Amino acid sequence: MKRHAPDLIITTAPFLREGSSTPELMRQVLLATIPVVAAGTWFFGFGALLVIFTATVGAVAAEWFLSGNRSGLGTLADGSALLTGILLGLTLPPPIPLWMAFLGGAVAIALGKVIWGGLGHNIFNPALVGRAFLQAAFPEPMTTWSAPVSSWFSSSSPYVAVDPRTFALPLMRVKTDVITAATPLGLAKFQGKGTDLWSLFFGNTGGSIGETCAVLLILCGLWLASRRALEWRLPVAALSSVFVFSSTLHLIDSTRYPGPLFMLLSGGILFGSVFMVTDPVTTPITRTGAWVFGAGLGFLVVLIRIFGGLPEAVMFSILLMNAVTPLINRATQPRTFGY
Amino acid sequence: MNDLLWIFVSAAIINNFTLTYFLGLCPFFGVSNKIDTALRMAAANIFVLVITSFSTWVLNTFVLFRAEYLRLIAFIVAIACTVQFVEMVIKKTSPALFKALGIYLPLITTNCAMLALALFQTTRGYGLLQGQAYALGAGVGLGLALLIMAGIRQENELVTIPKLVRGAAMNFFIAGILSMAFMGFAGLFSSH
Amino acid sequence: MATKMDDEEKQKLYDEFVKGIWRENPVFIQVLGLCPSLAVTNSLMNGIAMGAAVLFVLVCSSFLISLLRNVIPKPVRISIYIVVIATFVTAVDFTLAAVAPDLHKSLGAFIALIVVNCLILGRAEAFAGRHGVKESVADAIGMSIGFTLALCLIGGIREALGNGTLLGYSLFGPNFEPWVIMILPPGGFLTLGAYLFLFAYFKERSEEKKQRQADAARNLTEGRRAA
Amino acid sequence: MIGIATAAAIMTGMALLFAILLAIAYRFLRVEEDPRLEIVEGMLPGTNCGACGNPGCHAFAEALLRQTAAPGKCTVSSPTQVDAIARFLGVDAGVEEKRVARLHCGGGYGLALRQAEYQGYSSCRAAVLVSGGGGACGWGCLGLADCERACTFDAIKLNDRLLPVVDVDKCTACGDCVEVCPVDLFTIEPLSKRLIVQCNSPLKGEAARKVCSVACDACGRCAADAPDGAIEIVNGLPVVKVPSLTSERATFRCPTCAIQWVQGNQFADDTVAPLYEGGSIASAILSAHREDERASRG
Amino acid sequence: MEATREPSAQRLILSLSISGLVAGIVLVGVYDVTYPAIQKNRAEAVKKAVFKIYGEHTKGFEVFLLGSDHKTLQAFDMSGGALPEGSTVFGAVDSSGQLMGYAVPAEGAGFQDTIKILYGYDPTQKRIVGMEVLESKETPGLGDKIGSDAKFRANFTALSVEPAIQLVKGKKSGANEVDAISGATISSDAVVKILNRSLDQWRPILAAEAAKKSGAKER
Amino acid sequence: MTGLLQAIRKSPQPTFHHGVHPEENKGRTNRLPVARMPFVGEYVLPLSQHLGAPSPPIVVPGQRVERGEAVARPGGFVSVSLHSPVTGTVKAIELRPHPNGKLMPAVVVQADPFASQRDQFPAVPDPLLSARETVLQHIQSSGMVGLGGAAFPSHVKAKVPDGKRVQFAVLNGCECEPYLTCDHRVMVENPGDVIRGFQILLSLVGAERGYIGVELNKADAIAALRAAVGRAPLPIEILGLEVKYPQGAEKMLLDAIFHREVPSGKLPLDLEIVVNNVGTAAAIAQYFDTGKPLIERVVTVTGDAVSRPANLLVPIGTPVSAVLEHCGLRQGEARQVIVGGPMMGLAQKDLDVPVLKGTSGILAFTSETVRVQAEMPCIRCGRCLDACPVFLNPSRLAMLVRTESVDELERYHLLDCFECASCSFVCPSSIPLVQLMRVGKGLIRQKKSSK
Repeated sequence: MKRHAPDLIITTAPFLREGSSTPELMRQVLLATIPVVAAGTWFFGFGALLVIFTATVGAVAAEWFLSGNRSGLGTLADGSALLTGILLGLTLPPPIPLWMAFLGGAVAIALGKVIWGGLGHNIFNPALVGRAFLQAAFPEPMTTWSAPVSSWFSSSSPYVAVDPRTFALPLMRVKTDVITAATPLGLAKFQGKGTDLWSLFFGNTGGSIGETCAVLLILCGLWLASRRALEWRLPVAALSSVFVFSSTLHLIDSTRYPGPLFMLLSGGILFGSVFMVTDPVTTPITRTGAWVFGAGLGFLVVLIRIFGGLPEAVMFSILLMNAVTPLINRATQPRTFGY
Repeated sequence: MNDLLWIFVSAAIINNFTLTYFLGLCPFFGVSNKIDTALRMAAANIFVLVITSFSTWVLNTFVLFRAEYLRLIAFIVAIACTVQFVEMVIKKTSPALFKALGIYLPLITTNCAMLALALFQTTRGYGLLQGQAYALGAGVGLGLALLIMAGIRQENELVTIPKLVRGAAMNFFIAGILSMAFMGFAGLFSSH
Repeated sequence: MATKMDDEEKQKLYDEFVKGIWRENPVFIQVLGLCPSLAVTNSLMNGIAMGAAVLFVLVCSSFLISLLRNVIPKPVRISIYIVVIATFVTAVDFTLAAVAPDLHKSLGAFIALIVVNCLILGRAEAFAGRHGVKESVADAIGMSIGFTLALCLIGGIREALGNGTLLGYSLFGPNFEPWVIMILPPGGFLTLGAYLFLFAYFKERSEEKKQRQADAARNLTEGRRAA
Repeated sequence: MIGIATAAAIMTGMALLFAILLAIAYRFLRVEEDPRLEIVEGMLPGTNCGACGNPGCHAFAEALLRQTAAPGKCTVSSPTQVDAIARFLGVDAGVEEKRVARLHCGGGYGLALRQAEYQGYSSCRAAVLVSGGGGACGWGCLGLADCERACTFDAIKLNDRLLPVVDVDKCTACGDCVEVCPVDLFTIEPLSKRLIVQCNSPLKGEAARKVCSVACDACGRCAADAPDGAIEIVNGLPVVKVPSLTSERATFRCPTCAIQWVQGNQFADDTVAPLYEGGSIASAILSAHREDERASRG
Repeated sequence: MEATREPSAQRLILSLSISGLVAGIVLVGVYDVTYPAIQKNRAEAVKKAVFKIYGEHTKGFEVFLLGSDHKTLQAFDMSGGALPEGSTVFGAVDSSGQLMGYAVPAEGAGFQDTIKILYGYDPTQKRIVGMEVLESKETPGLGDKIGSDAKFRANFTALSVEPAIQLVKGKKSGANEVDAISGATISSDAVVKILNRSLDQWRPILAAEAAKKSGAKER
Repeated sequence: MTGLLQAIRKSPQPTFHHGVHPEENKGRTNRLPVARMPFVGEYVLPLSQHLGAPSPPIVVPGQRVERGEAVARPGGFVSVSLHSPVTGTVKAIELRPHPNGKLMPAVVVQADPFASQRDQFPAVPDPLLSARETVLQHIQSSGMVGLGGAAFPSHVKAKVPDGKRVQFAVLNGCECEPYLTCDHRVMVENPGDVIRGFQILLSLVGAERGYIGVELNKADAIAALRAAVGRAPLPIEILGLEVKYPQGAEKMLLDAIFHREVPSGKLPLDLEIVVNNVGTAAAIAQYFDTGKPLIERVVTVTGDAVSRPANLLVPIGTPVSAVLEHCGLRQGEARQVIVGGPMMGLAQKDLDVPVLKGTSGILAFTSETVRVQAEMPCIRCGRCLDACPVFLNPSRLAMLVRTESVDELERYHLLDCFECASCSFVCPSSIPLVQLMRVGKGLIRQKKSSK
C-alpha cells in the first residue's frame, strides 16, 4: 500500500480574494506619514525628528519585549507598532525631553495594545493612550511649545535647532528659560488673540510636531482616501461636526467664540481626523456608527475647546469616543435584509 | 441655575464619582460585565442616590442640627434601612422589577458612593435642590462609567486578553485609561 | 495532651492571622476595600494612617461582633453591625481630627467612608459573626495588616514617582521631573493594575518552575525504572 | 449632660423608628425561600458542567431538594463531597459507577488515508463542513482538537497521531466532548467496560481497509470469538452487548486492531508502525495547529 | 433548624434600639473628649492663615458673623473656643488690639474641584492685601501653584478691587490686574473669579462696617 | 476617494445593495459552443442529488437499464425521480464519494459499450393543453430540479400552494459566479427553449408577467432572448442588470428587479413571485419536446489547470476525473478542484465524485491561482459590512462564533446569511468568515436540537 502526501488542498469557498491586505493598508498609512514627518522636521528643527525617532524606538522596543516573540520579526512585521510610534511622535510638542518620548512610546504599546491582546483587539487608540499618559504625567513639558524655526521658504538652519530640554537625563528636567511659544488655540483661549488663517493653513505656528501644517494633512488625507486606505466617512463626519457646532456658536456671539475655519485649521483636529479617527480598530465598524462617532467627536472637541479648561481637546475627545465605540457599534447594527 | 448646572456637570463628568473619586468601585467592577446589567445597576444607583440625598438632607436639617457628631452613624443607618425597606417593598409588590433592579439593591447599601454623597452634600452645605442636582449628577456619572466599562468589557469577551492581565488587572487598566480620558473634562463650565 | 491542644489552637490562630497578610490579602487577592486603597494612597503616610484607622476599627468591631454574635437577631444583624462599625469609625474620625489635623484633612472623607468599606462589613458578616473572639481578632489583625501592607506598597510607589519623595524625604534630587499622573486618579488605577499584573507574572513563573521541577523528577524516576 | 440626653434620644428614636419599619417589613413583606438551597449550591462544585443531567449546579441543587436527584449524580464532586451533601440532606448518596469518555476511532495520522490537505479555520467543526475534512474516511477523527479545547477538566490531550487521549483520572463524564465532536466519536462508557471498538465507519471489507489501516472491516471474528451474543455486528461494526466482559479473547484475531482491550487510557501502547516515513510530521502538524490556535486566540 | 425560627418583632426592635442607645452614648463621650482639641485645631488653622496674610504684627483675630439682615456684622464671642457655623469673616488684630483688616473666606469652582481661599481685604483702601489657599484639588505642579507660587501670590499683596480684578497674561500693568501662572491659566482665572464674586457680596458690608467704625472713632 | 465617488454616482442599471465585483474570468469559455461529453464506462448516480428526501432505488444490481429509464423514484413530495444516463447494467447500489465530501448511497451503472445510446424516449403530453396536476407529475418524474446549483425540485416550485397566488415569474439568467458560462451558452444557443420553458412555467403558476434578469456582461444572451420573445408577443420582459456578485441569489435578484425585500425566513412566494433558473426552463422545454428526462446538463469546465476549457453537455453521473481528463487536466499541477463556482462551490478531495444535476461548473486551479494567505487579526475595517448583501456584520459574527456565543449569534441574525462569501472575498485580513458563519449555524442548530 503506497501512499504519498496529498496533492489537493481543500479550503472553504470563496476561492477568489480581492487584492488588498492588512499589512498593505498599514504600509500606505506609514507612507502618508512621511511628508508630515518631513514637514515637522523642517518647521521645528532636527530636535523634532529626534523626538519622533525616539518615540518610535520606544514603541517598537515595547512591542518586541512584550509580545514574547524572540524569533523573527513576530508581531512587528505588521508595522502597527512602527505606525503607533510615529503617530505618537507627531503629536508631541517639539521641545519635549527624549526620555519622555521613549516612555510615551512604550506606554502606548503596553497600555494601548499589548494588554488588550494585540493588534485589532484594543479599544483605545494606542498612540493617544501614550500621549494621554504623558499629558497626565508631565503636564508642564507637554504644554510647553516652541516657535517654528522655519517657514515655507525660509529657514534659520533647521538641522541644528534642538531645544536643550530635549536632552534631559531620564527622570530629570533641564531648567532653562527658553522662549516658549503658544499654540493658536492657547492664544485664542487665554489671551483672546486670533491667528492668521493662512499661517494656520501653511503651518507657520506653534503646536505639536505633526499638527501644524493643515495643507499637508489635507493632501495626505485625500491621498489615503483615494487609495481606499481609510474610511472617508469618519474624518468627514468629524470635520463637518466641528464646523457645524463652531459655526453655530460663532453665529450666536462672534466676539466670544472663534469662527469655524479657525477651529478646523488650528490644533490637532485635522491631524486627528486623518491619522487617528481613521484607525479602523478603535472606531465604529458600522457606517451609521462612523457618522455618530464623528458627530460626537466634533461636539466634544468644540465643547471642551470653548467651555472646558484646556485649550485643546482632540486627544481626550478621541479617547472618549473610543470608549463609547463598543456601545455605538451595538446601537448602530445595520438592519438585516428582510427585517 | 448656573450653579445647579455646574454641580450636576461636576459630579457627572469632571469629578466623576467612580473615575476621579474612586467611589463605588466594588459594584463598578462587579456588575460591569454585561451592558444590560450595567444599565439596570445604573438605574438602581440613580434611584437610591436621589432618595439618599433627600432623606439625609431631611435628617441633617431637621434632626441633626443639634448633634452633628451623630451625622455619620445616622446617615449610614438611614441609608441602610431605607435601601432595605425599598428592597423589601419591591420584592413584595413587583417581582419583575425586583428581578431587574432588586438584586442590586443590597450591593448599593455598602456602596461608598451613597454615604459619600450624603457627607459631601452636608459639608458643602448644599440645599435641597442642589443636593438633588448633585445626586442626579453623581448617579449619571456612575451610570456613564458603568455603561462604558460594560461596553468595553463585553467587547473584550470576544477576544483573548493575555492571561497575565485577564480579570481584575485588566479592569484597573481600563479604568485608568478611562480616568485619563475623563481628565479632558477638567475645568468644564467653571470659567463660564 | 493539653499542650498539644494548645499548640493546635495556636497554630489555628496563627493561620487565621497569616492568611490575611498574603494568601487572602484583601486588596491584591480579594480586591476588596478599593475606594480607600486608591483614593488616599497618593502618599505613603496617608496609606499608613488609613491602614492604622482600619486596623483599629476592624479589630474593635470584630471583637465586639464575635462577642455578641449569639445575641444579635439575624434579620437585623447587618444594621447592628453597621451601627457598631459606624460608632468606632466616628471615634477614629474625631480622634484623628483632634490629634493630627493635617493628616485628617488629607484623608478627607475617606476616614468616614471606612464605614462602608466592604472589607470591614465583609469580615463582620463572613467571619466575626460566625467565629469565636480569639479567631476573629486574629483574623482582623491579619486582614488589616494585609490591607495596610497593600496600601503602603501602592502609596509608596505613587509618592516616589509622583512626587519624588518618600514620607516627605526627597529621593531623586531637585531636578526630578515628577510623574504627576501617579498622584492623580488614573495613577491609582494603573498602579494597582500593574501590581496585580506583577503578582500574576511571578505566580506564573513560580508555577512554571514547579512544573519543570516536577517534570524533571518524573523523568528521573522513569529513567531509573527503565534502567 | 444635655448632649448625652440629646444623642441618646436621637439615636434611640432613629433606631426605634427604623427597627419598627423593618420589623413590619420583615413580618409582612417577606418572601419565602428554602434556606437550604443556598447551602447545597455552595457545596456543589459550581462548574455547571451538566453531567448530572440538569442545566447547571443551581438546578441540580433544586432537584436535590425536591429529591428528584441523588447527590451521587454529580460526577465532578469527590466521594467525600457527595457524602457531605447526602448527610446534609439526610438522603442516600446513590454513588454512580465511574464513567469516562471513550473515542471510537483509531485512525490517527499515518493510519487513515488523507486525500487532501485541509486549510482554514483550525477546528473540527469547521473542517467537517469543507468536504468532510481531508481524510478519506468521513466518520473518522479530524484531529483538530475541538474536544481538547472543550474539555473543562483538562482531561483531553492530542497524542502524536493527532488522536485525543482521554485521561481517565481527570475525566468526569460531563459529556462536553460528546457534544462538541462533529462526527460523534465519543461515548460515555463505564470505566469497567474494557472492550472498545475504535472505529465508527460502516464500510465493510476492502472498502473499509482502503481508507484506513485500522478500520473495522466487519469480518466478524470478534463476534465469533466472544461468548454467545456478547458481540454482534450491526451496520458494519461490532456492538458489545455485554459490557462487563472479562476476557480479551475477542480482540485476538482482529486483523486491523479495530477492537481493543483498554485498561486505563486509550492508545496507551500505540505499537502500530506509521505508514508515513518520519513520525515527526504529525508532531509538526500538531505544533502548527497549536500555533494557529494561539495566533487566532491571542 | 434553629436559623429558620423567626425572632419576635419586639426582640428586633429592642436590640436595634439598645444598640442605637449605646452607640449614641459612646459617641457623645468621644465627642466631648475630642471637641476642645478639634475646635482648637480649627481656630489654629484660621489663625495661621490670617497671620500669613497680615504678617508678623498680627496678634490674633476676631470673628464676625453676618447678621440676620445680611447687611451688618455681629461680633462673635470666641471664648467658648468654637468657631461658629454660617457666613463668617475674621478680623485681624494687631498687638495694640487695633483691627488691621478683614480676612474673608471664599470658595468657588476651580479647574478640578472647589477651591477654598481666605483673602485679606482692607475696606478703606479698597484693596486686597493677601490671599491664602485653604483647600484645592488643582493639578499638582501646575494649578496647585496658586497656593505656592511666590510670583503669583505677590499679585495679591496690594491688589486694587476697583474696577473689578482682571486676569492678564504676561505683563501686569494696572493695579487691579493679576498676572496668570503660565500653564495654569484656568486655575488663576478661578481665583480671580472667586475673589470678584466674594467681593460683590462682602464689599458693601465691610465698607459699611469700616465707615461705622471710623465714624465711631471720629465721634 | 473611489469609495466616495461610488457613493455619489448612482448606478443607472437596476441592482441590489452592497455586493462585490470579483474578476469575471469568463473570457476563456463564454464564446465556446456547448460540446458533447463522450460516454465513459461507469456512471455513479447518488440517490440524493436534490434538496429534500433521497430517492429510493427501484432497480437491483445486475439489472439492465435503458438510457432515460428511471432507476429511483421520488421519496416523497419534495423529491424527484432519477434516471440512468446510459444504456447498461446496474453494477451496484453502495456508498460512493459525493461532492459534499461524504460517502453516500448511489446507483452505479456500467455503460454497455455496444449500446447505441440514442435519444429515444417515451412521448409526453403537451404541457399547455394538459391539466396542471398532470404536468407537475410529469415534471417530477422527469427528475427536474433547479440547475442553478441548489437543485430544488422544480415541480415543488411550480406548484402554488392553496390560498397563495403568484403575480410574477422570474427567470434567473444572472450567472454572477465568475468563470461559469453554462447558463450564458444555454441562453445564446437555445433562447427558444428558454422562452418556451418559461411559458410553461408561467402558465403553471398562473403568473401575469414574466421577467428574465440577465447581467449586462452577457449582451449576446440578452439579444438572443429578446429576439426569441420578439417572434412571439408574450408578457415577458428581459432586463439587463448591473454586473455584481451575488446578483444571482434569489433574494438579491428580486431586490434588483422589484426593489422589494423577501422577509427573513420567508420565500419569494410570499411576495407572490416565483424564481427559476434559465437552464431549468430550457430543460423543461426540452423534456416536453422530446420526452428526455434530466439525464444530461451543461457544465463549464475551466481554470488554469485545464488546457482545453469547454462548455460540455455532460451525462449526469460522469466522474469529475473523466470530465477533467477530457478537457486536458494538467496532471500533477492541479492543486484545487472545485465543483460549482469559485465563490460558493465545494473543493474536492476525491476526483472520482460524479457530476450531479446541480453541478454548473468544474474548476481546476494550479498553485498559481490557489494562494492560501495567512490569517491576520481583524482590524474592524468594516469592508465585510459593505460587502454583505443581507446587511449582516460578519466581523462581529466571526468573533461570536469563535467564542461560541450562540445567543448573540441569533440576535445578530446569523441564520439570514446565505454564505455568498462576499465577506471572505473582501477581507484584507484573510479571515475565513464564511466558514465561521457555517460553524456558527451548526452551533445554533446544535443548541436548538439539544433543547
